[in-house]
Order: sequence, then structure tokens, then C-alpha cells
Amino acid sequence: MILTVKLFGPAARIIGSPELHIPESGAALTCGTLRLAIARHYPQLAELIPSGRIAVNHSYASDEIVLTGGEEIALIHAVSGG
Amino acid sequence: MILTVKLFGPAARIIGSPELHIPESGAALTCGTLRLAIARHYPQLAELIPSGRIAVNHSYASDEIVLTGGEEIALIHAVSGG
Amino acid sequence: MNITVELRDGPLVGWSGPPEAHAGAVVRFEGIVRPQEDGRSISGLDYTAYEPMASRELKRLADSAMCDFDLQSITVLHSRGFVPVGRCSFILLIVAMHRRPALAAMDWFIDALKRDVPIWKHPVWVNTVKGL
Amino acid sequence: MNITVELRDGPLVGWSGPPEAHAGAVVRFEGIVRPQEDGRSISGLDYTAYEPMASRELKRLADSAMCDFDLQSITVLHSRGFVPVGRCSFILLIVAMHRRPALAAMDWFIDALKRDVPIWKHPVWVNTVKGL
Repeated sequence: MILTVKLFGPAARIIGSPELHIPESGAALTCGTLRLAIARHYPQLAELIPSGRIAVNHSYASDEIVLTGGEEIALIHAVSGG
Repeated sequence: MILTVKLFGPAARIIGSPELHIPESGAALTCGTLRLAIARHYPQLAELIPSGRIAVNHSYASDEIVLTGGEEIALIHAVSGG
Repeated sequence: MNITVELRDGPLVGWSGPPEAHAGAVVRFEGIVRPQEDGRSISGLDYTAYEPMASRELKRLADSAMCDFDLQSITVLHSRGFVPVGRCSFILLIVAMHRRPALAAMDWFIDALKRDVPIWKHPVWVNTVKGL
Repeated sequence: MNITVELRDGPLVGWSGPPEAHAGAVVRFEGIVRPQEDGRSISGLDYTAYEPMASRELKRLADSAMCDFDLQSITVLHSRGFVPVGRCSFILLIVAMHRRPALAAMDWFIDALKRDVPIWKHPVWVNTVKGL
């Protein structure tokens, strides 16, 4: 199974796509391990990960939140509105 | 000779007049000695004097400024605009 | 230098700022007469200004803000005379390249105005108006 | 609770705030698109919002400001899509009884917006538009 993560702004431009895909490892995936997995599969994004946040179903989620697979997941980084 | 000092706001209401009059003492009068003279001649205003400022010809004047008699003098206290 | 300072009779109405060239932040403050003073109902405030000192002090403070906060323009309008409750008696419009200096200038200017500008407000009590 | 939050397509125009009851301070901030980004000329900014999260976050921050700063109303409008240089992309209107909480709320809200609200701006370079 594959997890889809929406991308925006600089992250989307780096990857050249509005989303990226992470193969699930089998072990329980949390927002924290997802961040690590993104950095591993997409080294171009590694720099953004420490300051990036994961949104789950349109709310920020802390690292210990467990992902079950049906959620809408987004990597939110360097917003700049206003 | 008599010095006229314009009053506004609370000071004018306390005295019941838009100005007060201070007899000149003969000695050189400064803004500092004028403040003392106001407090002496108008004890009702004594409380306002420490935080009040003297304006000479429409500019704030410090205590050491000497008054020669022809100036427009005002006691400015507790402004509250805005 | 784009500085406007003006005292106007009565409430301030229908005023809009100058066009902004190369601005990043436009901040506008309006002071509205509140319905109470010291817990008592008022019908409005009566403003007395010592002129021309009040305008001169406003101009001096505006010059100072322009320079210290690197503003693009500053506009100050203040009422004199009677302003009823709910109406505007003070407008401060600040235009700057960035938000932070614009907001800092606004805070500084209003403090300085209350300290230095010889304008006094006098409450007109509701009962006074009715002659009670 | 008087809270308005809205994302609108393109530049924000002709908008005026709600009538103020018992207000003392009305502060309005407008963010205007500046002519340069990183020293290069742009024709405008293109805003992308992740919806409905952007609106939800704006609403959450507005709720929080209302409560923490004891505001009477807060109105937030933000553009999405293209906004040309010199046009308004963001309006924040805060109404409160007193000036200090109104200005403090404005400062807090804009910081929080830049931290939490998933809206991104992308410069449209002048040369890009001309195809060079």
C-alpha cells in the first residue's frame, strides 16, 4: 500500500508534483515516522522536513499521531500568506 | 507687570477661567519659577504642576527657559486627544 | 515626504487615504467615541484644541515617525468640537513598505499624541444634555 | 461573536467593515503586493491556498484572537490566485473597545497567519510574463 502526501509551495516545486508517494512499511506509521520516510525517499526535501508539519484531514498533527491509511495527508512547509 | 498663562481642560475648569495671572516678582522669571509661582498663587492647581508643562509661543519649554514678558504662555496638562 | 495633518470640526466622515505607491502595508486606525466615560453614559465628547500648537505638535510627531519608522506616508485627522457617541474623532493612516514598522509607528504615534498634543476631551453627559 | 473569514479570487476591492457598536478602536490592515521580491521586479503574486484547511486555520486563529484580546469583531479577507503589484491581497479589520488590545491582536494575528495558515505566494516575474 502506498501513502499519498499533498505538497504545496516550494516543496511542490522541488518535486515537480502536487503530491508524493511513500510505500508503507508494514510497521504502524505515525506522523513522525512519515516525516522521516519522506526525507529518506525524497532527499531533495530533507532540508524542509525539520520545519515542516504534517496535516491530517486538514488539521496539524503532532508526531505521535498514528496514520491508518484513509486520511488526507499534507506536508505543510514555509507558508507565506498575508 | 502681570504675566498671563492660558489654561485648558481640567486646569481651566478648576480655576473657572481660560487663563490665570501671575504678578511678576522683578527677579528673572523662568519656566521653572513660573511653575512654582502658579502653585503658590493657585493652590488648587498645585497637584497638576509637577506633571504639567509650560508652552512658550506654542512650543514646550524646559524649566531653565527665561521669560521676557511678550510671550504667549500656556500651562499644558493632561492632554487626552486621540 | 508625504505628511498630512488636519484638525476638523465635528465627526470625521468619508475620508479615504492617498493612493499608495510601492506600499506593502497600509494601516488605518479610527478612534470612535465610546458610550461611557468613568462608567457614566455620555452623549459625546467635546474636543478643545490649543491652536496652532496642536497642529504643530501633530506635524512634529508625524515628521518624527516618518523618519524613525521609515514610513511612506502618514495622515492624521483629529476632530475638534462635539463628536457624538459612535462617531469617529481620530484617524491615523500609515503607509509603509512593511507591516512591523507600520504597526510600531502607529503604537508610538498614539502614545506620543496623548502625551504631547494639546487637545482635551470633555464628556457631555447624557443627563446634562436633557437639562436634568 | 462577530467573526468573518473569507478567501476571495484575485485582488480585494471595495470592501468596508461592519458597523461598529460600542467600539473605541477600529484598526484596519491592508497588505499590498510590493513591486519586488528578492530584489527582482514582479508583475504580481500568485496565491495558492490548501482548502478547506486555510479557511479553517484562519477561523481558528480569529476565534483565538477574539477571546484572548477581548475583541468585538474580527474580519479577515485573503486573496487566492493572481494579485498584481500595487493591489490588495489581505485585509484584517479588528474592532475593540480599546486601542492597545486591537493593535496587539493585529500583530499577533499576522504572525500566526504566516506561521499556520496554508497559503503560499509565488512571484510572477516581469520577464516571465513577457516570455523572456
